Amino acid sequence: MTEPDLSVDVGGLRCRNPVWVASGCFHYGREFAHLFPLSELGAVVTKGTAPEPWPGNPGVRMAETPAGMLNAIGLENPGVEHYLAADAPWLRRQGATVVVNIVGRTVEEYVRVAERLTPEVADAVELNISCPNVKEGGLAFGTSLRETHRVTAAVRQATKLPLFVKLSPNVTSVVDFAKAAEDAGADGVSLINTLLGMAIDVRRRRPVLTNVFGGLSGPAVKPVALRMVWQVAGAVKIPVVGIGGIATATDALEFLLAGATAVQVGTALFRNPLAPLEILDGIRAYMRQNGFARVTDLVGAARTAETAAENLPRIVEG
Amino acid sequence: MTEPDLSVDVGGLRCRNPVWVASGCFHYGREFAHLFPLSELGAVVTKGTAPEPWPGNPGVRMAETPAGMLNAIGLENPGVEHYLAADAPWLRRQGATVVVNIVGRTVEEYVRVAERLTPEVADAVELNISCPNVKEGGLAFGTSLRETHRVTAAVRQATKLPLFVKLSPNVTSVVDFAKAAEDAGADGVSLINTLLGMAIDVRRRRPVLTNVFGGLSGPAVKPVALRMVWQVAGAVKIPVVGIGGIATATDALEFLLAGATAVQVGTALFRNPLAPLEILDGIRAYMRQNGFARVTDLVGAARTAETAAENLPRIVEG
Amino acid sequence: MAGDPEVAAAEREGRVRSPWRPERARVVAHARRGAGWFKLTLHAPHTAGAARPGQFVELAVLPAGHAGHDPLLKRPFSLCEIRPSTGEVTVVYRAAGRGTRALSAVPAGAELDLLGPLGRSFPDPGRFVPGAAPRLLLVGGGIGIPPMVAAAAWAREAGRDVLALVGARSAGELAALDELRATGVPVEVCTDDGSAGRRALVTELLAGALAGAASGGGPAAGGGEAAPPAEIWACGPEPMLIAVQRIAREAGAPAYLSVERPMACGFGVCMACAIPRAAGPGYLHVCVDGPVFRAEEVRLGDGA
Amino acid sequence: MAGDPEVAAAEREGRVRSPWRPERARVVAHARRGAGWFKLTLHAPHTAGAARPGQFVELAVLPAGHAGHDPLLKRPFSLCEIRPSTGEVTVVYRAAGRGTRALSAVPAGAELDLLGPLGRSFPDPGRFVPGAAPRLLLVGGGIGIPPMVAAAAWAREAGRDVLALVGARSAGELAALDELRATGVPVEVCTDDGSAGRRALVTELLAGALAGAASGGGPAAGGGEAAPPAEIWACGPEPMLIAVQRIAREAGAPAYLSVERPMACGFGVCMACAIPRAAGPGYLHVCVDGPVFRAEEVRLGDGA
Ligand SMILES: Cc1cc2nc3c(=O)[nH]c(=O)nc-3n(C[C@H](O)[C@H](O)[C@H](O)COP(=O)(O)OP(=O)(O)OC[C@H]3O[C@@H](n4cnc5c(N)ncnc54)[C@H](O)[C@@H]3O)c2cc1C
Ligand SMILES: Cc1cc2nc3c(=O)[nH]c(=O)nc-3n(C[C@H](O)[C@H](O)[C@H](O)COP(=O)(O)OP(=O)(O)OC[C@H]3O[C@@H](n4cnc5c(N)ncnc54)[C@H](O)[C@@H]3O)c2cc1C
Ligand SMILES: Cc1cc2nc3c(=O)[nH]c(=O)nc-3n(C[C@H](O)[C@H](O)[C@H](O)COP(=O)(O)O)c2cc1C
Ligand SMILES: Cc1cc2nc3c(=O)[nH]c(=O)nc-3n(C[C@H](O)[C@H](O)[C@H](O)COP(=O)(O)O)c2cc1C
Ligand code: FES
Ligand code: FES
Repeated sequence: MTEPDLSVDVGGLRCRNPVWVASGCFHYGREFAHLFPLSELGAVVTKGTAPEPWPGNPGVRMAETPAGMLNAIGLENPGVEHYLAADAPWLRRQGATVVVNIVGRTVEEYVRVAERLTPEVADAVELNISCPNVKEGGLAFGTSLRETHRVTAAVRQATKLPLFVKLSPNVTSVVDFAKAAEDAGADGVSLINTLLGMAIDVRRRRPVLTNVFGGLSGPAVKPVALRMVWQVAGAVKIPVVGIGGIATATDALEFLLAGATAVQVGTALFRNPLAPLEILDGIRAYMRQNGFARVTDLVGAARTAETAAENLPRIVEG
Repeated sequence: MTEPDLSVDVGGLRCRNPVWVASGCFHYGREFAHLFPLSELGAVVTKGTAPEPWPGNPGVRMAETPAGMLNAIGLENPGVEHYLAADAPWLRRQGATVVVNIVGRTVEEYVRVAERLTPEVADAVELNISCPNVKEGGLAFGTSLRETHRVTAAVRQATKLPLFVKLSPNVTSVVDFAKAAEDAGADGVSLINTLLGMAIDVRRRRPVLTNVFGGLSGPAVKPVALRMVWQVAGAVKIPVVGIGGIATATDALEFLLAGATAVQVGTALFRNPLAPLEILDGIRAYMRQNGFARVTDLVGAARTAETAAENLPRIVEG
Repeated sequence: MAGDPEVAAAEREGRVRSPWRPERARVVAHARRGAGWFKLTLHAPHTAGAARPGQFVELAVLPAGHAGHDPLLKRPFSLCEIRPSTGEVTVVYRAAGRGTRALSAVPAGAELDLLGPLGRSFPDPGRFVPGAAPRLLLVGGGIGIPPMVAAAAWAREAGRDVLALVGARSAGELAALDELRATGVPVEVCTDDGSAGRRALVTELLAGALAGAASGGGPAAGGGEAAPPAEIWACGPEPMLIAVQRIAREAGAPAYLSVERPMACGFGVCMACAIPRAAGPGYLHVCVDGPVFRAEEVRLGDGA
Repeated sequence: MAGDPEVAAAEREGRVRSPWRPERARVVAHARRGAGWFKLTLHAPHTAGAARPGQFVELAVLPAGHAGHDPLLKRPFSLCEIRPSTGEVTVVYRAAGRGTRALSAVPAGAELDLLGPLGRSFPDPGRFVPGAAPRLLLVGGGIGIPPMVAAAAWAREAGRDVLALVGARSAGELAALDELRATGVPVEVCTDDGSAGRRALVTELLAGALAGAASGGGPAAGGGEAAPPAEIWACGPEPMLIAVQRIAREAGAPAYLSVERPMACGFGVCMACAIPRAAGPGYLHVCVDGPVFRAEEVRLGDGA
């Protein structure tokens, strides 16, 4: 059999393959470049990047949990100007496909970063709307439909690059947020960001994280992420990028079969920096064994008439 | 040191200790009675019980996930009349403190079950609002503030027993739901029920569960459950019963320190039917080592001025 | 549930439950044996003393005291051999997924927590009036062969006329065949690829044996009813069990099938292991009503 | 980050980074040694060849190929011994939590994935002009003693005058003391309870040694600046490091501290291991800027 075709077009972003690395788990890529060419990845998603450098949170920023981890990094990042001066040229030299994850505390801050991202320095933009909206009292943009629409529309105005909105899972109906992003002009949605969680140190009788709350990621969240990807892929027309607990080729295939056009590997990189390459190998092997010539033929292949919402029993849990 | 005092009053329900077993993970208790006296538990929460027998869902009802499991049992239960005839008298003979978890597809169904629960057959009622509300198009009661208030108020009218409302974690702001329950007359809230999730069988290219979606439980969800308990305990005056991934004494202590007055052990029972007793032993040992005479002194002990919401950094995740 | 017709039938036939309990078992021996299958010998005196063939254990796949929560759940395994005198039981399993792969790394000497013995056994082979017992055909497919080892030993002890019919895709997958032969019952073997025994499906062996029985005749039964040509106990993949169900019905042979469903608890509280009743609405539960069912009780092939 | 003053200083002093990579290590030996601490010998040729004392590895706590995701993350461990000739390294660890308890069950012969060598080393002990090197005081507390073993061997090889000062709560917690003595450097021992060596805190030994050095005098330094009384390398619990920081500052002795922070990646991408800069806002990162810092670089005791 000929080599399977892994290429995908994700909302106008053409990628060699559907395996990306997730924001905050790959920094700006330098730490991996001696292990493999970054051009072998579908795309590199950078650390969340703000208009100015952000220092991040004080104290304990990380706690391990069963099959997962909590982080309260606080979006420590060197700012977009540093990105433009130091990382963008370097990433270009690596031949990487680059999605810049952007963060801000006001709509204006998001727009400021987006405006700096020309096609020379970025191939696409991913809008991280889990940030606290300081003008709206600190609640995350990503838990308000109105603010999600507003910030997406504003950034849409500010960039011609493919625009992905990264959705928070900490909402009642993720489908509504995906639709709001679509409606505001997003070219795709990526999900999920982390689930809000916490841990307590019983010896010291205080929260493990100095910040009390943190974002839960890793294999523990995979079932929730996959469910949300399934729901959203059935509800919007723009492509979905699946994220959450992907550590093996089987995990990645689950997301593709659920309807994701691409996937991102996050926390798994910490345990195994070569995980994306092993996942690619596994996807290739699966395609050969099951006679798939194009990876796009896998996308949504687990969705059938029987599994459509209207044909399901009503009582889900318990 | 004298024997630590483990007794708790949870919204008017006096319990020997704060370690309960969770609904759907203990059935009606018969399967455990040869292992230990049920009276050693803080309380037994029964399987969700409907006005009539419910058959449950067809096909595959269970899938294991990393450090967790998905269930789509579909609330198979023998109905309240069977409970009254067969289980209630038996549970009374065991000397168990019994909380009956009730389910329904309309407000009227919930009320019908609640009206059958006299003090002779139940010590308290736990309202499972994760059920699909057939009159409102099948969305769960527990994801609508209005319906949560409505069903709670109606059941409040129907029973004088202590009433706990069991909250769904699949919402943007669990605090609002806890307040709605409090406002409608609940004596306490229990949380969390399961997180909605799914798994895909890549070999067969279809969802593992015939029902597609299922409820995620087990250690994987503990960080989310603990965060929600922390949030709710800081926002309502009624007691909170903590549930989600509790498998060890350390887990249980985390929930107590976060502000839960009692905890429920669910999925852990499948792996270790003796888990509640081991947890009790561990709590006792912790109290002795740390000089706590009353378990109520542990409740909320990790909450300090520094960890109050207004003193926290704003950027949580990432 | 008490009062159920299924329960009454099961009790009458000696498909018993046993008092189960949690037990910390020591791994006495653990070795890879065939194509991807392993044999595990456990010192588990309570289970060894109380178990009947057809029953199973819920076995942890991580050693006792392991700090991890993944894989989370115990796994159900049918008992292959039951030795009350030494307090040992064996299970034979295929390294199929995450759970059994984790299990396969547990070394001899380690301890594994289990619950056992669980579920209902095969029917008591000695329940017939002397001379009136039909011939017993044991049918095992692949990783369904191991429970037939304990079953064969039990039936032989009860003086039954037993023939074991076993099949697998290829020779390496005939799990616990040596153990089955060691019980002394005659064994007919087949494989899909002909690498051991006849090239056939085990259900073809069964049809053949039943045809032989029909012409040769079973033991004369007193009373008006025609004596059944044979009694069948079967364990194997669900398509095989469905075929056995059909063959048995057509031949008028009582059949007992050992069935698998995904389980969370294994002892009757979670309701995960539901299997549709053949007649009427609702479900039976494999972990407490089975895993051995009379073929007429359950509707197979429901996708679970 | 490149261009940082800290980086420039580190490079100047020979606090090097090494090219790290993922490596599948074989467990050569693994044994419980003292009160709750274990010694693990790994065959990891890349790490053994590239590592410098003070560097660490990120080590999986479940054997390679294990199906489970819990505990999820690798754990950082400082290298205790580095043997390029045999391709072996050792780490010494305390079974403290879920991760190290899981690790302690991994048998010899198993394979463990690791990333190594990671972080910045202690400064090059041979960086001084001959005769101008101050006396080197190695300070190790409890499970902070093991990295001093590699450090002592390195410094001795470089011809430095070395004295090791080690302490723990009690004799059984003097981790890797035998290995430290085997390097040939003189060792002063103390314990909180007097069960081995002096009944004292290791920081009291340090103060004493510095007082001795101040009166006895270090090697004469050419130039106008007063010669430092000694150079200090320390590893141990954070309260000990804070005391060392203060003692060193008061004595005018340059000090290098090996610091711990919770880590997710260990190689500079997750930003979990932040430690506040002593001067100015913002953070350094223990896994890439440390774990060995010059005492003036970092603000300890921030609660992390
Ligand atoms: C009563 C009973 C007796 C059994 N006896 C044996 C035996 O003797 N030898 C043997 O090799 N296997 C036996 N099985 C199947 C065994 O329990 C494992 O579940 C199966 O091999 C899956 O392997 P895994 O756990 O590695 O797969 P995983 O991929 O880790 O399993 C994922 C989940 O699916 C469930 N699952 C997957 N396949 C099955 C299955 N066929 N039956 C039930 N649950 C499944 C598992 O329980 C688990 O929760 C028996 C099952 C039952 C119900
Ligand atoms: C650079 C460095 C070198 C180290 N060298 C050694 C060594 O040589 N010997 C040794 O015994 N220990 C060492 N540690 C600590 C070790 O990595 C373990 O994290 C610590 O022993 C906790 O044990 P655990 O994983 O069993 O605890 P768990 O309870 O399983 O840990 C929970 C989480 O907290 C983190 N954590 C807990 N305590 C610490 C700590 N003190 N430092 C960093 N993270 C922590 C863990 O990484 C883990 O993610 C070192 C840590 C660092 C950062
Ligand atoms: C340490 C850490 C830092 C992260 N930083 C960011 C970030 O800067 N921007 C962002 O959009 N997501 C960030 N995330 C979220 C991940 O990109 C991803 O959405 C999430 O972790 C779920 O995927 P995983 O389970 O594969 O890690 C971060 C996650 C982790 C663990
Ligand atoms: C198999 C199963 C059945 C359940 N059935 C019910 C139920 O009938 N009513 C209910 O309120 N919750 C039910 N739950 C939810 C649990 O009571 C509990 O809220 C949840 O599983 C989280 O706790 P855990 O992680 O300790 O299991 C069920 C959970 C499981 C796993
Ligand atoms: S497996 Fe839980 S009821 Fe059968
Ligand atoms: S541990 Fe990840 S950056 Fe240091």
